[in-house]
Amino acid sequence: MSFLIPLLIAVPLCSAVANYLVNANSARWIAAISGFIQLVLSILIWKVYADFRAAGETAQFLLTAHYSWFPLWNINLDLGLDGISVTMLIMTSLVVFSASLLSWNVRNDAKLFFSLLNFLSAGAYGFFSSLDLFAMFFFLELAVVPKFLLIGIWGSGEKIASAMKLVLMLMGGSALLLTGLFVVYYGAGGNFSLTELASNRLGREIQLVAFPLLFIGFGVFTALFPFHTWVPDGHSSAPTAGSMFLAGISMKLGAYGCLRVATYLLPDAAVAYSPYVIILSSIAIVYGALATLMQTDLKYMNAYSSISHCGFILLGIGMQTKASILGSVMQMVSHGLMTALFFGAIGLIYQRTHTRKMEEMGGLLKSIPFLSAVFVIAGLCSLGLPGFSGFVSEMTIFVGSWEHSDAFHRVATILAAASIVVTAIYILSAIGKVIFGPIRQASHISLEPASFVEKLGTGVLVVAILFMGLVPFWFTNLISEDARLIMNQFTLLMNP
Amino acid sequence: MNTILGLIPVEAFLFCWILLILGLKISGKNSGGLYVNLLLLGVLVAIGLVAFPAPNAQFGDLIHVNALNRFIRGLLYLGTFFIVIQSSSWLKKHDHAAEFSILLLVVLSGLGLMVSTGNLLIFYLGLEMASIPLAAMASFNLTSKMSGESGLKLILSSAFSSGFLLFGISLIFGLTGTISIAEIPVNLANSTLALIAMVMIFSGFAFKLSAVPFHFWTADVYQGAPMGITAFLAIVSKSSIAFVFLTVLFPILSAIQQVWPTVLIALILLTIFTGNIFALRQSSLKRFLAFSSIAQVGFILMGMLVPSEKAAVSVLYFLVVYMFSSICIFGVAQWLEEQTGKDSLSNFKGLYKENPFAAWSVALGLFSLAGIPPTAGFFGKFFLIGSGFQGVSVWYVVLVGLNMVISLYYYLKIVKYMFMNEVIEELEKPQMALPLKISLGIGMLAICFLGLSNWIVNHLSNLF
Amino acid sequence: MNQELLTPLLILSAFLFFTGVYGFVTRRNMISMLMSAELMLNSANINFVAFNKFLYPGKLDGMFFTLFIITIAAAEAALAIAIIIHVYRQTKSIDVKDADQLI
Amino acid sequence: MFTPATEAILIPLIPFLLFGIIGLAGRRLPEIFSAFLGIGGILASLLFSLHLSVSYFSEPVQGAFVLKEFFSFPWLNFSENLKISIGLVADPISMLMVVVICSVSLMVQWFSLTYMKGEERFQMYYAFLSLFTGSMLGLVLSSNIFQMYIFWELVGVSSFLLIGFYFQKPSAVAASKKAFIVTRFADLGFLIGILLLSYETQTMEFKGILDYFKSGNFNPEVSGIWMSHSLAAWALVLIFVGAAGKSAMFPLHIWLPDAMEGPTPVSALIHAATMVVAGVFLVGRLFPVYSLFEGVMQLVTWIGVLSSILAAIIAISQTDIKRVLAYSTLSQIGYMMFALGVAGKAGAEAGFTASFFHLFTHAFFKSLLFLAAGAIIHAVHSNEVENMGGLRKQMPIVHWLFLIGCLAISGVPPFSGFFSKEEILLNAWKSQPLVYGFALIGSGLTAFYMFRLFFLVFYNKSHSDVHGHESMGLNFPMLLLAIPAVFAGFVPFSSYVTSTGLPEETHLHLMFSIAPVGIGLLGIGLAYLFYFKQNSLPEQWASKLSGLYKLSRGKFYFDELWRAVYQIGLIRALATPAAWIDKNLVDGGLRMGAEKTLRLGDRVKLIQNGKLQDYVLYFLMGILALILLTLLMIQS
Repeated sequence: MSFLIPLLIAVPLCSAVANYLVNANSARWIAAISGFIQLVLSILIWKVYADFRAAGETAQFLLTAHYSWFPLWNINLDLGLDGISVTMLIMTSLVVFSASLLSWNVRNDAKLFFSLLNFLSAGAYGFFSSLDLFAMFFFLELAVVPKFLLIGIWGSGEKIASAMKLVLMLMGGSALLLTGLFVVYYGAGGNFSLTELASNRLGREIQLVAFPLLFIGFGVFTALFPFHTWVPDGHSSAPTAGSMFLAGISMKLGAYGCLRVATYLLPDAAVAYSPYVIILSSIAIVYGALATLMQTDLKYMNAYSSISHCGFILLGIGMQTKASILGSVMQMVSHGLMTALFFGAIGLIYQRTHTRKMEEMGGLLKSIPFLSAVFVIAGLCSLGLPGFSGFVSEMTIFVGSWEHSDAFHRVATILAAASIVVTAIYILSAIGKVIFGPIRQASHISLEPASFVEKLGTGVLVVAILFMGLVPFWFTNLISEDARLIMNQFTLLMNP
Repeated sequence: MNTILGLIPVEAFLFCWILLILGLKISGKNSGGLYVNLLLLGVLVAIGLVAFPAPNAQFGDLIHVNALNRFIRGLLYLGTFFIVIQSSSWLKKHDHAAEFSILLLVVLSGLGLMVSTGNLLIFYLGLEMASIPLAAMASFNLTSKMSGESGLKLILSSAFSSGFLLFGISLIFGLTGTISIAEIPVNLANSTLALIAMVMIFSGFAFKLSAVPFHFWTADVYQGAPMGITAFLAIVSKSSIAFVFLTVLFPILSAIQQVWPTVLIALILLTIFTGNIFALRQSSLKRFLAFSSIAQVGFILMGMLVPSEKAAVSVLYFLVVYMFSSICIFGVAQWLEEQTGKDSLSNFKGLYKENPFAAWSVALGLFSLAGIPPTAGFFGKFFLIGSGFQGVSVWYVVLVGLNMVISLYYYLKIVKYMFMNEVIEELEKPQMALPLKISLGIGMLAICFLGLSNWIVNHLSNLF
Repeated sequence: MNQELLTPLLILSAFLFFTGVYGFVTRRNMISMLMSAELMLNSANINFVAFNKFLYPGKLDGMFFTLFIITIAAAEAALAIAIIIHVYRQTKSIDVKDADQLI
Repeated sequence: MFTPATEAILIPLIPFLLFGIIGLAGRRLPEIFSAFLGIGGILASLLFSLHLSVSYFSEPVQGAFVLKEFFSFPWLNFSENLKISIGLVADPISMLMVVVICSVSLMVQWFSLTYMKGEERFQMYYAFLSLFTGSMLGLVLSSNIFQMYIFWELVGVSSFLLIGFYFQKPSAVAASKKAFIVTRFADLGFLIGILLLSYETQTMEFKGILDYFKSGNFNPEVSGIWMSHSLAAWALVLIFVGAAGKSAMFPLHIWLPDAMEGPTPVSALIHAATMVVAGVFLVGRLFPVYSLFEGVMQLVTWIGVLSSILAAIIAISQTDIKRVLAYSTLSQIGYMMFALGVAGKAGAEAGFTASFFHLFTHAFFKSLLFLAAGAIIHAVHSNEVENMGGLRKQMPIVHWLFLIGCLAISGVPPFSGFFSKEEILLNAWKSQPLVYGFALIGSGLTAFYMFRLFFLVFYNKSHSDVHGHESMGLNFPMLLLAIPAVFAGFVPFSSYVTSTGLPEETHLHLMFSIAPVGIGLLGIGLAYLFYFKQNSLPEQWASKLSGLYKLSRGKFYFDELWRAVYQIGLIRALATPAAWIDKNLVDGGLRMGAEKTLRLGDRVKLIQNGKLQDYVLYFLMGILALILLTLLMIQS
């Protein structure tokens, strides 16, 4: 079964090449089919994984595949999955599938567009399934520059400046990451293997140096305050699929790295630095939510709210209890799906109304009921309504954070919880302005209804969000053992 | 056949070839195409001779022939081959194609000597054999003022730097009584004089390598010289010096090893930063490439911080990558310059719409130089930074990394020009000649697969 | 051998070297600059010869080096003068300050 | 045929499924069909819930009605012992609530059949009603405090959707937003309260929480003290904040009057009978815990008293028929709340029974009143009493039904409100006479403003231009509701619902009733004087009491206060600076860095000036610097 992961990475890569070689119309079909295959594959992977676990397989990572890459450097292409990465793969494939469908109407060099999109998803799959720090870094970087082209060519507004800012900031993060990786590498006597690094704990001094580099490096990707400023511009300038990918997947790459590399491998430092992590993420949560209140552009609104929501992920990681880590993994998945849906809905609405300014819209529920409903669902998920995924993940983070009984952690938790009130305010204001109310422009009275492809693309995500919101135990069963292993690193620390 | 001629069959062949071309020229043949083809054939044979497996051998301590320097020679010749293909349309029209061919072959044999040296004398000989004809070639656009000035600046400043280099070597000789590279470190005692001598030698190298602050000639010479020569200077000449730096200077410098990394990292940061900052706002294409290549030199020097097998492999690997990346860019740049007659970055505007192949070639080359996966440049930079990592403090490396951000800015600016800007003036012939296309295609394939597949790195690590 | 002669010779060569450097930096005339560069090369020659003669009389390395330097310097000078003439034809000036088109 | 567990599952599940079916089918479903689906579903739920409660109340365990868990399965595991289980429980108050919710919902849906006829989003209306009913049923049956929070939010959102049903009306949109945000704000307290409480008890099951405090494990010293109260007490306060938000207690009440923007049947269901009493239900559910904390009970009491009095005063001067009813709802919930509060005192435990008794009767007569108001609005097409008057002739049946509602709420025997209010007052008297005093005044005010409304609508000046008509589709559900509104008081409530679960005898103190009934009649009399016929008395008294009148008219300026808090506290003090900082400092700093770098690039270009000799000088300087640097480093 070890061929499954390489296959999953290869499918989008082949599709990327194929997309570029055919004409535009075939390209979108290829992209959609490849998206579907990816979805099926990732679900198959989950099935196989679950079967292994059910059969009592206890190894931390399953479905492993090992290829020697640079023996001189002791670099290997190690692939393998635990529950956390399985969920990430499924999330990624869902978003990619939906993004390919929602880009059905891309004009202007559609083949390059879909090619880049598939390229990005290959990077994401590779990142989530790598067990070697170099391979992780490779796949992470792989997903940086195509974004520049995606935003710069098919974006809107100040697209080139935004694309530049995004790529440069992410690259800055990568620079820190690169350094941090080498600190780890040499600290461990020349080893990039995740599993080996986890079992042979690095010295405390080395950890203290490496942690800030790695955490900030990955943190830039996931909008760690104050390195978040690429988020609003980048997301809002990107084309629909670009925003979906950026907010849905790309930000999770960073979060996953913060968890899997920075926290898991460097537990001593993670404990030592956890107050800073908590402070920064609390700031991101509250400040992001407050800044969102002042936005008038829908995409900016969702972008700022992503800063706030991703703050939850980092908060959960910083809190370092089993429940909080569980919660932050769930939040990664939940936010990935939810924000992709939101951006998808916004993009489809923008396609029809030709404006993203909230005050220029109104009463869309009358003219495009389906898309409005999707918008409302995404909004309600974003504000943490029970029944949707956002609720379970945020609550798990809160409960996990609450296990610390000191004032500092409590205040941080309460601040984070308070932000969900602010979230409710801006989401409802947006819904009130855009979906409800009287129709403000004559041209908005009759708009083109959602096509079947668009309904399918958004529907997939809605179902996924509902599934996660209604059946969260499916998730916790899948990942709680892995969260426990991560926590083990901390307990070892407390009882040396 | 332990004679010097047996050791250097390439040089012998090149010498014969020079005579052949000279003879033809004297006999009054004046067709540019003939000489270009002869030149290409000559370089190709040279590559074949280098690639032909041969045992390691050496001639006293003067010349070593081993797998390693055969590899670098092959690389240099290959680069030359591509460059000649790419500038063949320029060269065919030139009245003095024969002279150009002769000069180039002389340079190649000089470089070949230089990289296989075991002795400072041969090193110096090869160096000058390579750089003096280059000055002549730099001023080969006989009608252009700039070209003349470029040659002038190259020859004068290189004479000046040779003065320092030689003075340094002479001091070393005085201190140790030997000019054999293997023996110098053994005999060299630590003294102020030795230190000054080494700095002098180093400055000579740094000049050729265009490390800051010895780099000032680079931009001017690059800008004035014909594009093919610029490419040659940037790719072949620089690679050979970097290689010699690794094999010649490194052992000598071992005397001051304890302070060396710190001094060098300061120089590296200065080099990368200067290269990047100057490249930010250039409008001339060649000047831009000059400064970006200066920044690349900084990265190459990262591999010189700590002597190790990894470092050496990293440097060599990067040279390979750097060659292919540059070829992808220079080829298109030259093609554009010939059509527009301008040496301007705005040549690239809207290129993707006119010729996607050319645009992808440049884009991949730029990504590779910027160190973006999956291009080979990513691996190259990763290894270089990694191999230099142990010698210095973490924060220097962070600074180096952050400089990659600045460089990415200007590389992406060109990508933006190509993919997102509208065409300014349409090209007369948007199609490329087949040889050029093939050379770019090979470059692109190499960029894409040299990192993903590991054979070249493995091959290199077997050379040591 | 008379070791005492070494020091004056080294002083001479150092003097020559810095004269060359000084000349190269200050002279406007390209030919003079070239001559200054030759001075620098020659100071190295003196060094080589002096070291070889007084310190390592059993070796020939320095002598050979000198021979090569002389040859190369000649080639260099020849080419440099050719280029200077070439530049002169175009700009009608051999003042180095006029050669600043490339910026 | 069905086990109790299946019945319990089906009760909330049927409406939820119907929400899914009607919502997904949308317009493809014929209007009438979707309505019948909704009504049929709720009828089934009602039958199940009746059967379930009858079987529950007929099988006391050792003579007491205890918390009975039907089933429970782990839904979300946080850690080894902390988890959310989804489960359903039965106890007296939840059985009571289930019956109330199902029956009122049935009547309301029936009523809506006529009332909402021809609305564009008719099907969605029924879908949302089903969603609400399902969530509310889930809320009262929850076995786990976190599960309750989940349904708590769901009823909030369905209320949001229903208030904003007329989505093209900006006021309705604003009202729905306000309702959701205010309750959400309060729910923050609830959430933190849950976290605090579950940290203390290490469980989220109601059973576990109640057992923890019952078993005497609780020790305030261990729990932690903050500002001289134990953390458990703070947890209860915070949970009460959530309850107060949902039940629209002062000062979180501001959303309820605005919520009247929704369709009137919705107001009858959500904002009169069911959702707004969820707060009371929550406190009642945790009553054994609350009663351990004297201070918290005082808070509950006085918030209740304050709400009941202030809302009554405001109701006097309102002119929108639905708003008057909304304030009266507020006031009545205040009664329920302080009845719970006073029940903390020994001897007044029956306050618990009284509170839920009042909840029970109030649900019927208040939804009756709302539906009647709906019928009137349906005829008059206006909410303002200005446009009504003299409707007695056009709408005789509604007139009588409205009168029944008014008499019930005013506490006139033998209508249902009399019995429940009586018991509240009695327990207030037993516990705190001061509370009793306020309650008495409140009851007089209630009678006054209700009859003010009654007279203004049905008597007073007459509008001949109103062509009022009645339809059986509207009247029949109201008639059915009028039956319990009249007779519910005769239910022997205390034999079923008590704080301990042990049935008690009901005593009626006829002597005690004199004061409340008297003051109620006094209020009715005054209203008759003022409003039965058009006269100048209201104006005269309004100018005499101008200060109080203005306060009442201006609703004590709570809306303005909250708007100021929102505008100044949140937008101006926090959000604007945050957005400014982000744009100008964080992002601005970055931009400035980038710009400075580019500027530097422009400037340094001049260093490379084309002069060979300058280059050489740099070369020399470089060598010098290198030599010095190396020497220095070697020295040190």
